[in-house]
Amino acid sequence: MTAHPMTPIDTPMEDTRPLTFRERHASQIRQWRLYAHMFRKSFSSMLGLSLVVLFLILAAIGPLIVPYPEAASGAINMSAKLQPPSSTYWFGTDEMGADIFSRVIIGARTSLWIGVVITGIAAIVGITLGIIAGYRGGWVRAVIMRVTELFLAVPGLALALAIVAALGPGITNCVLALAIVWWPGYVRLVEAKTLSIKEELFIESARSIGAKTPWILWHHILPNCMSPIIVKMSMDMGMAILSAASLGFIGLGAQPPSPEWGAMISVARTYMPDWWWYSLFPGAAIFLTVLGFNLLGDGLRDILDPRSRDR
Amino acid sequence: MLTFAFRKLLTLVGTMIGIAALTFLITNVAPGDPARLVAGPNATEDMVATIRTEYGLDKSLPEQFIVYMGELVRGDLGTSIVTTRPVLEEVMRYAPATLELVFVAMFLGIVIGVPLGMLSAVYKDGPLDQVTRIFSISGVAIPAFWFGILLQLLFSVDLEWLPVSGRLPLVTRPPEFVTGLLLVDSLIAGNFSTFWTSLQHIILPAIVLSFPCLASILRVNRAEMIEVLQSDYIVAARAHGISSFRIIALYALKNAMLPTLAMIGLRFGWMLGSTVLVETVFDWPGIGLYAVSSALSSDFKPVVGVTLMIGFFFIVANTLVDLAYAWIDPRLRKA
Amino acid sequence: MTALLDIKNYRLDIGTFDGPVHVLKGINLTVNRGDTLGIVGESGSGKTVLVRSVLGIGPRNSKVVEGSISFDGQDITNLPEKDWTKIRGIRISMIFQDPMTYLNPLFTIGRQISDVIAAHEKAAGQGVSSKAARRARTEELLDQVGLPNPSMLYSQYPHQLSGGMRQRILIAMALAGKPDILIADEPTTALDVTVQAQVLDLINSLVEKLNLTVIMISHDIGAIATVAKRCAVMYKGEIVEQGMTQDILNRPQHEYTQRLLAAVPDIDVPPERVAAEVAEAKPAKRGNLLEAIDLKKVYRTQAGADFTAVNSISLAVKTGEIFGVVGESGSGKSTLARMLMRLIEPTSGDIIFDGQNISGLSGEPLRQMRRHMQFVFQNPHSALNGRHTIGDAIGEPLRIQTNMSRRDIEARAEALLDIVQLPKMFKYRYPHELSGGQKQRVCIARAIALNPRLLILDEPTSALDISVQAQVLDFLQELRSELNLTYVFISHNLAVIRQICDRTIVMKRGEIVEQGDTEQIFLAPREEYTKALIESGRKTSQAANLQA
Amino acid sequence: MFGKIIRNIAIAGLLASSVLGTPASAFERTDKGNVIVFGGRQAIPVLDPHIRYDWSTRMMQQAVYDGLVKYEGDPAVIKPWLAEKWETSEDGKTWTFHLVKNAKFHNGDPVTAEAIRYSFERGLKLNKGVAWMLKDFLAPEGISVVDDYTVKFELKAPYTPFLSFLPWWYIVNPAQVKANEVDGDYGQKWLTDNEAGSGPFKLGRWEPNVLYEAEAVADYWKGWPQGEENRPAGVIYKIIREPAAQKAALQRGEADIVEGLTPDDYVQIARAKGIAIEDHKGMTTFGIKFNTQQGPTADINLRKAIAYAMDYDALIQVYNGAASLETSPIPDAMRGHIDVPGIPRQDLAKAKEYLAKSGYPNGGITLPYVHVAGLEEARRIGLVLLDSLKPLNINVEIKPEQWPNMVANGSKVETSAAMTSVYTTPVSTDPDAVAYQYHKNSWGQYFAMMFYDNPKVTEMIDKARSSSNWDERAKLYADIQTQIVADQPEVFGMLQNRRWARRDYLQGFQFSPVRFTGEVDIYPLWVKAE
Repeated sequence: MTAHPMTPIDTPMEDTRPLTFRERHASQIRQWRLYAHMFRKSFSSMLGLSLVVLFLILAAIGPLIVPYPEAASGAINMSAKLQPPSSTYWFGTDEMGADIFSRVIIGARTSLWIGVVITGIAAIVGITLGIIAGYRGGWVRAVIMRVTELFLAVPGLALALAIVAALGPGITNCVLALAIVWWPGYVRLVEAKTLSIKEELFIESARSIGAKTPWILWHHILPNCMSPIIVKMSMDMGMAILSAASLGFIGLGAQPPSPEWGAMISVARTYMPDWWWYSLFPGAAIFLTVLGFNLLGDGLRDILDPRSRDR
Repeated sequence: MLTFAFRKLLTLVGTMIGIAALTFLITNVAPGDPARLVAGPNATEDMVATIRTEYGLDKSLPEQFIVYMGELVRGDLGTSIVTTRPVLEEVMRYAPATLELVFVAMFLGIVIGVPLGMLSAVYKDGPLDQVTRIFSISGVAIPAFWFGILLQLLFSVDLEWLPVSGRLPLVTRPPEFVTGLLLVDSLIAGNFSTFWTSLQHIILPAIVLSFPCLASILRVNRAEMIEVLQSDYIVAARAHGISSFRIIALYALKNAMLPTLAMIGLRFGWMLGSTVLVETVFDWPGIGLYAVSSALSSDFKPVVGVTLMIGFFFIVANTLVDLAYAWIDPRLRKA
Repeated sequence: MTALLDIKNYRLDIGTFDGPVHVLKGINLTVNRGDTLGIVGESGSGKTVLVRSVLGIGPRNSKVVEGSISFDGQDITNLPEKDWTKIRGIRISMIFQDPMTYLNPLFTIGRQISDVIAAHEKAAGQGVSSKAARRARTEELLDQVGLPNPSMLYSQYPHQLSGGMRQRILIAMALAGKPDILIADEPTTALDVTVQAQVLDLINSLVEKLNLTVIMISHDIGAIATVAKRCAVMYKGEIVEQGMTQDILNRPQHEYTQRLLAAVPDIDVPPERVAAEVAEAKPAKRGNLLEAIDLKKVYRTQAGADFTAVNSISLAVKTGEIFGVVGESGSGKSTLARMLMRLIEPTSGDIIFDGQNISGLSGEPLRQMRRHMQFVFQNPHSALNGRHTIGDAIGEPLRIQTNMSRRDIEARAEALLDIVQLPKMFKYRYPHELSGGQKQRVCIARAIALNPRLLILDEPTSALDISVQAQVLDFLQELRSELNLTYVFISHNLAVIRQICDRTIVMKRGEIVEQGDTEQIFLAPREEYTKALIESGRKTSQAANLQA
Repeated sequence: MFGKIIRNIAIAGLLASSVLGTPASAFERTDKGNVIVFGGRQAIPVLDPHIRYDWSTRMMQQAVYDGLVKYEGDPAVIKPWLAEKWETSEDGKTWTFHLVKNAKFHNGDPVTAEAIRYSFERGLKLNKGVAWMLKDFLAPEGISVVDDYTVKFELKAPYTPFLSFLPWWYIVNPAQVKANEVDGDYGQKWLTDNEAGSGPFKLGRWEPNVLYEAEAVADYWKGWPQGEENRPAGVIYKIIREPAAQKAALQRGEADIVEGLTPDDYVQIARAKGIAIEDHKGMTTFGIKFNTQQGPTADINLRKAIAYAMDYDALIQVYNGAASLETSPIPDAMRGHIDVPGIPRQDLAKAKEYLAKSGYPNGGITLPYVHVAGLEEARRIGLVLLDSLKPLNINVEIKPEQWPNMVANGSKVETSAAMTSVYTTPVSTDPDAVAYQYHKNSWGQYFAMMFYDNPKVTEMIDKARSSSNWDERAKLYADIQTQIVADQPEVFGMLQNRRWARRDYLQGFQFSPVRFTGEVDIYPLWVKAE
C-alpha cells in the first residue's frame, strides 16, 4: 500500500474481543469432525486405519518388543531350525533357526522404509513435473508427457525388473528401480488435475490480481491437487511395499539377513508346503499391510473426494 | 479419418522406439557380462572374446545402441545370447501362452468385476458393498506370488483337483497351431479333452492374475455407477417410468462402462507386467517367464524385446479401448 | 370433484451431519384437473424438493415428518417402488431444467423415447408394441413438440442438437404417457433468451391443445406468468402466498413477494436514479480511461479451422462511467472482457489504459498494471479457491502486490469486509459456507482491495437469485460512487443493462452490432438484432404479462 | 470357424464332468511304452555339443550323442564307447583310437573316423563350450583319419589328462551338419535344437523352456543294458522351476525323478511312500575364496583366523547331514587325494590368536561375502559365516550377484570381493583338473578368484600334468595339497552330496561323481511295472 491511500471507509473494529481458537477455526473443526464421522461410519476404513496404525507402531517399537531381536541381524541357531509355531516361537522358525515372529515384526521397519522412500521420491518428482506440465503447457508439457507416457507404456513391474536385473539385486537398487518406474503415475494424476484446476475461475482471478506462476502453483493449484495425491500416496505405500516384495520374491530385492518380507517368502517358497508357516506369516504380513494402506486410501478417497460424497 | 489412423500409427512407432531406447539404455548401464555366462564356467578369455565379437558386445555402448536401433527399425530384435536364437522368433513363440493367460484372466476380471461393481453401487454402503470392498481391496493387496503358491497347495497338492503348473500334461500333444491359444486351437481341432485339460491348467494362474484386475475393475465400475446413478439423466429416466433394472443394467451400465473400459486397458498392461510373477510361480511358458530367466542370466536383448512386446500389446489394447470408446460414445465418433 | 393432487401439511426433513434440515415446512397445495400452477421461489426455497417428492424421486436421506401427498385420491406419500411404476412418467411426468444433462448422451433420441413408451406399455399391463409402432409414436411425439424432420431426429444423439431442441425432446418424453400432470422444473433457465420465449410458447400451446394440468416451477416470475394461471410463492420451505397469478403480480400480499417483485429489473422502465446521477456527473470533464482499438481474437479449432471469437472491436470507456456490453451466449463478450484485462492475449489490436498501451506489456510491468484494473467473475462459486479462507482470499492481492505486514493485511481485509457489508467473522470462513451473494461480495472486496480504477464485471449477477441480484447491483452502484470507479459491465440481461449502464454496445458473433447511449438503444434500437433481443427480453419479463 | 468353436465349447462342457479330478498317472504311458519324466529347474537353450555344456544340456547331449569314451560308475571310470580300444605313444603325444564298426548315426550313416575328426575339428574351430579342454594341446591339424575306423590325435605337448576330457567331446554326423550349414556356421544354428548324433535317444518334442523329449532308439547300436523289453519309450525332461512344484510333481507322480529340492525337502520327502532318495557323495567342492592379493584378506593371518572361526558343523547342517567336510582341496573321489593333516576346524582360541597377529587384531571390519543370486545353500552358508565371525568382531555383508557379474568382478584382482563362495565341479577325474585351479595361469577364471600365487605350487602343478608316471604325480599332488592348505587361499568347505528324489519304480539309476550336479545318465533308466 505505497502508492494508494487507505480507503476512506476505514471503520474501526466494533468488537475488540479477541476470538477464541474454537471460534476462529470453527470451519476447520467442523470439517474434521465431518471427516471423522464419515470415516468412522465405514468398517473397512476403520479396519484400514487400524492395520496401518498397528504397522506403524510395530515399525517404531518392533525391535524392542520381539522375543529374539538378534534374529533380524542374521543370528542362527541350527538346532532349532524349521520349528513349527509354538509358545516359544510364535510363528515358528526358519531354515537357520531364526524366530520368524521376530523377523516379521522387525521387517515392518524395512517395509516402512521401502514404502516411504519409493512413494516419497515418486511423489516429489511426479508432482513437480506434473504441475509444471499441466500449468505451462506447450512444448514443456509435450516433452514431460511424452516421457511419462513412455514409462507408462511399459508395465512398471516389467521395467523395474529390467532395471534391477541390470543394476544387480539388493534393496537399494530395488527401491531405486521402483522409484524410477513409480513417478509417472503422479505426473499423470497431477497433470490432469492441474489442467482442470487451471480452467477454474479462481486461477484466472489470481492471475488478474497479478499473481506470479510460482505463487499460483503453490497457493492455488497444489492445495487443490492434494486430495487425490494423499489418496494415491496412501495406496502407493502399500503397492510399493508389495512391488518391492515381488522383486524380492523373484530374487532381485532385499537380501538376507535383512528381514524383508518378500525376500523371506522367496526363500520360504521352497519350504512349501510342509513348512507352511515360513511363507504364511511373512505373506500375511505383506497382505495385511498392503490391505491396510489400501483400505485407508480408499476410505480417504471417500471423504476427500467430493465426487463420492453424499452431502 | 485416414490422417487420424496415420497419426496413431506414427505415435505407436515413436513410442515403440522410445521404449526400446529406454529399456536398452537401462539394461546396458550395468556391468553384467552375458558372454561369460554362455561361454561356460571354464572358458578362457579368448573364448569369451569370441562370443563377445559374435554378438557385438565388444563394441562401445553408443555403437551397440546405434546397431540395435538400426536392427530394430528393420524389425529385428536382435539375438538372445543364451539361446542363440532371434529374440523376435522366441517372443513370438512365447507370446500366445501369455496372451491366452491374460485373455482368460481379463475375461474373469470383467465377468466377475463388472456385475459385482454394479451390485455394490446399487447397494452402496450395504453389507454387500462392505464385503466386496474388502474383497476387492484384498485383491489388489494380496501378493500374487504368495496367493499363487497358496492356491497351488490347496487345489493341486491337497485336493489334487488341478495340475500344479504348466500349460498341458506332458504327454498331451498340443493341438495343431492356428492361433497359439490352446483353448482356441483345441476347439478348432475338435479335441475336447485337450481343451478341458488346458482349461484345468489355465484356471489357477488366470485366477491369480485376474484377482487384482478384477478388484480394480470392480472399484472403478462401482464408483462410476454411483456417479452415473446420481446423474440427471438417470433421475430423468426414473421420472419417465423406466424400470430400475433397465436403468441399472442398460442405461447406467453403458455410461459407467466408459471409465471401466479405460481401466481395463490400463489393467491389461499391468497384467502383462504381472505375468513375470505369475508365470514364474506356475511355470507358464510365456514371455514373462522368458523375461525373468533372461534377466537372471543378464541376457538383455530378450528383456528389451519382451518389454517392447508388452509395450506393443499395451498400446494395441489401449487403441482398442479408444475404438470401443468411440463405439459406445457417439460424441467421440465425429472429431 | 376431488383435487387431482392434494398436498396436505407436508413436512420433509433431510438428515445431514449437522442434524436434520427442515426443507419443507408444512406445505398445503391443491391442483385440480386443468390447472396451470406456477411455483415461484429462489434457490433453497425447497420448490424442487417439493415437486420431486410428488414424483417419488425426492432426495436421499429425506424423511417425511408429517402430512401427505395424494394423487387422484390415492395416498402416494410412502408408495413402494413397484407401485410408482404405474404413476411415474405415465400419470405424472416431468421436464427438467438442463436439457443437456437430463438426456443420456450415449443413446439415440429415438431409443430413449421409445424406451419410455415401452416402459409405459409394460406398466399398463399391455404387451410392448412393435418397434415400428413405437417409432411411429415417437415421431408423432417429436412432431407434436414442433421439431422438424422427426424421422431424422430419431437416430440422432443429444449432442447433435441445440439446447432448445433438447428441451423439446424432454417435453416429448414427458408427454409420451399422456400424463395427468406435467411438472416442469425450471424448463427455461438454461436457455438463451430467444429460445426461452419459444419454449414457453410451446408449453402454452400444448396446455391448450392437450388440456394438460401443469405445475411449473421457476425462479423467473416472468416465465411463470407466461404459463401459469395460478401461482404459489415459496420461501424457505414454506408457501408464503398463493392465488391467481395476476393478483399476486399486481397486489402481492406477503412481504417477501413484494420484495421479490420489486427486485425484478424491468426492461421497460427507464432507470431514473442512475440516469439522474449520470446527468449530475456529466459536466465534469471525462477522458477515456480504457480504449480498445481493432481488437481481434482468433482461435484455432481442433479441426484446424479458424474461429473468430472477437472481430475488430474498437471501444472507448470514459472515466467514471458504466460501460455495458450486452449479447447472447457465444457473442464473444467474455472473450472481449478478458482481453481488456490481458487475461487472454489478443490476436491483434491495441489496448490503451489511461493513455498507456498495455497490449505489449509482460512480466513485472503487466503485474503492476493489474492493480489498476480488476475483474469480477460471473460465477462467484468457482472464482474463490475453496481451500482458502475468506480472509486469505481478500488478503491475497495485498500479499502479492504490496509488502504490507501480515497484521496490516488482516486489518485491511477486515476493513474490506466492512465495505462490502459482511461481518468480520467471515474472514475465518470458507467459501462453501457462504451464500452466492455473499461470495460475490467477497469477490468484489478482493477486486477493490488494491484500490483499482477500473472494474470489469463479467455477468456478476447472472449466477445469483433475483433478490440477491438486485442487492448486488445496488451495492455496485454505491461502491462506484464511493470509490470513484469505472465499470465495464457485461451481461446478457437487457433489463439489468438498462438499469445501470450509461453507454452500451450490443454484440453478436464477435462484432458490435450497435452502440451508443443505453437509453437511446432501448428506446430506439436501430438494428433488427437489437430489436429482436429487446422483444424476447420483454416477453419473459413480468411487465408483458401484467399488461396482458 | 466361430460356429464350430462355439459348438465345440458346448460339447467340451458336457465332457467336463467326466474328466474332472482325473488322478495323476505315474510315469507317462504312451502306446510305444513308458516315458520317464525328469523334473529339472534348468532349461536347455542350446543342444549343440560343441557350443554349450551345463548339467541339463550335457544330460541331453549324453542321451543323443556318443563320445569316443564314456564315464561310468562311482568312482568314475572311463569306458570304451565309440572307440573300442586305443593306444598312446611313448612320448605321450600321439593317441590312436580304433572305432567300433557297428555304430551308426540316427539317420543310418555309419560312425566313421572322418566323423570323429570333423567333430573334434568343429569343437576346436568354434572355440566355444568344450574347446578349452583341449585347445592348448591339440590343433585341428593334429587330428588325422588313418582309415575308416581309425583316428589319430597328435598333441602339441604330452598331456596326461587328455583322455579324461574325451567323454565330453560328442561326435556329430558331418553329413547332416554340413547339409544344414548356413554361412559357414558349422551348422550352429541348426544344431541348436536339432541333433546329428548316434546316441541311444533321438529328439522328440522340443518345446524350449517347457519340455524336451528324448525318444529311445529301438535298435541302438550298443543295445540297452536294461534289456530291450524294459527300455523306456523315451524320457521327457520337464522344466519345473519351483522346488515346491517339483516336490508336488514327484508326489503326484507327474515326474518320476527330480533334482534340486532343498536339503530339508529331501529329508521330508524320503518319508513319503513310493519315493526313494538317491544320495551320493559328489565331487563338487565348496570354498569361500579369499582375495589373497588385495584388501584385508591378503593378510594370511586374517584368512587363518576366519578359517578357524568358521562353524564347519553348521555347513553340514545346512545340508541336513548330506555333505562331508573337505579334507583337502582335491575331492575324495579323485585320484591322488590325501587327507591333509591340520586342515582348519572350528577353534575360536586359535582364530583369535591368528586375528591378534593380523593387521586387524580387534576385528572391526566388514567383509563382503559374494554368492550367486538364487543359490540357496550358498546364501545360508553366508549366514553361517556371518554368525561365525561375530566373535571376531568381523561383520559380513552378504551380497548376491548374478553369475556373469560375479565372474566378471572376480576376473580381476582389483574388483574381486574379499570373500566369494564358489562351487566347483571338476570336469574330469584327473587331479590336474583341481590342482590347475591353483596355478597362476588360472587367474581370471571363476574358480581362481583367490588369485593364489605360490611359485612353488605352480611349478609342481606344471610338472605333474606333463608326467605320465602316476607314482611321481601322486607324490607331487600330495605336496601340492598340503601347501595349498597351509596358504589358506580359501575356507575349505564341504563336498555336498548329490541327491535326486525318484519314484521307487524307477530302476537303473547309475551315479557317477564326475557328472555335474543334477546330471543323470538316462541311458540305463527304466520303469519297473508293478
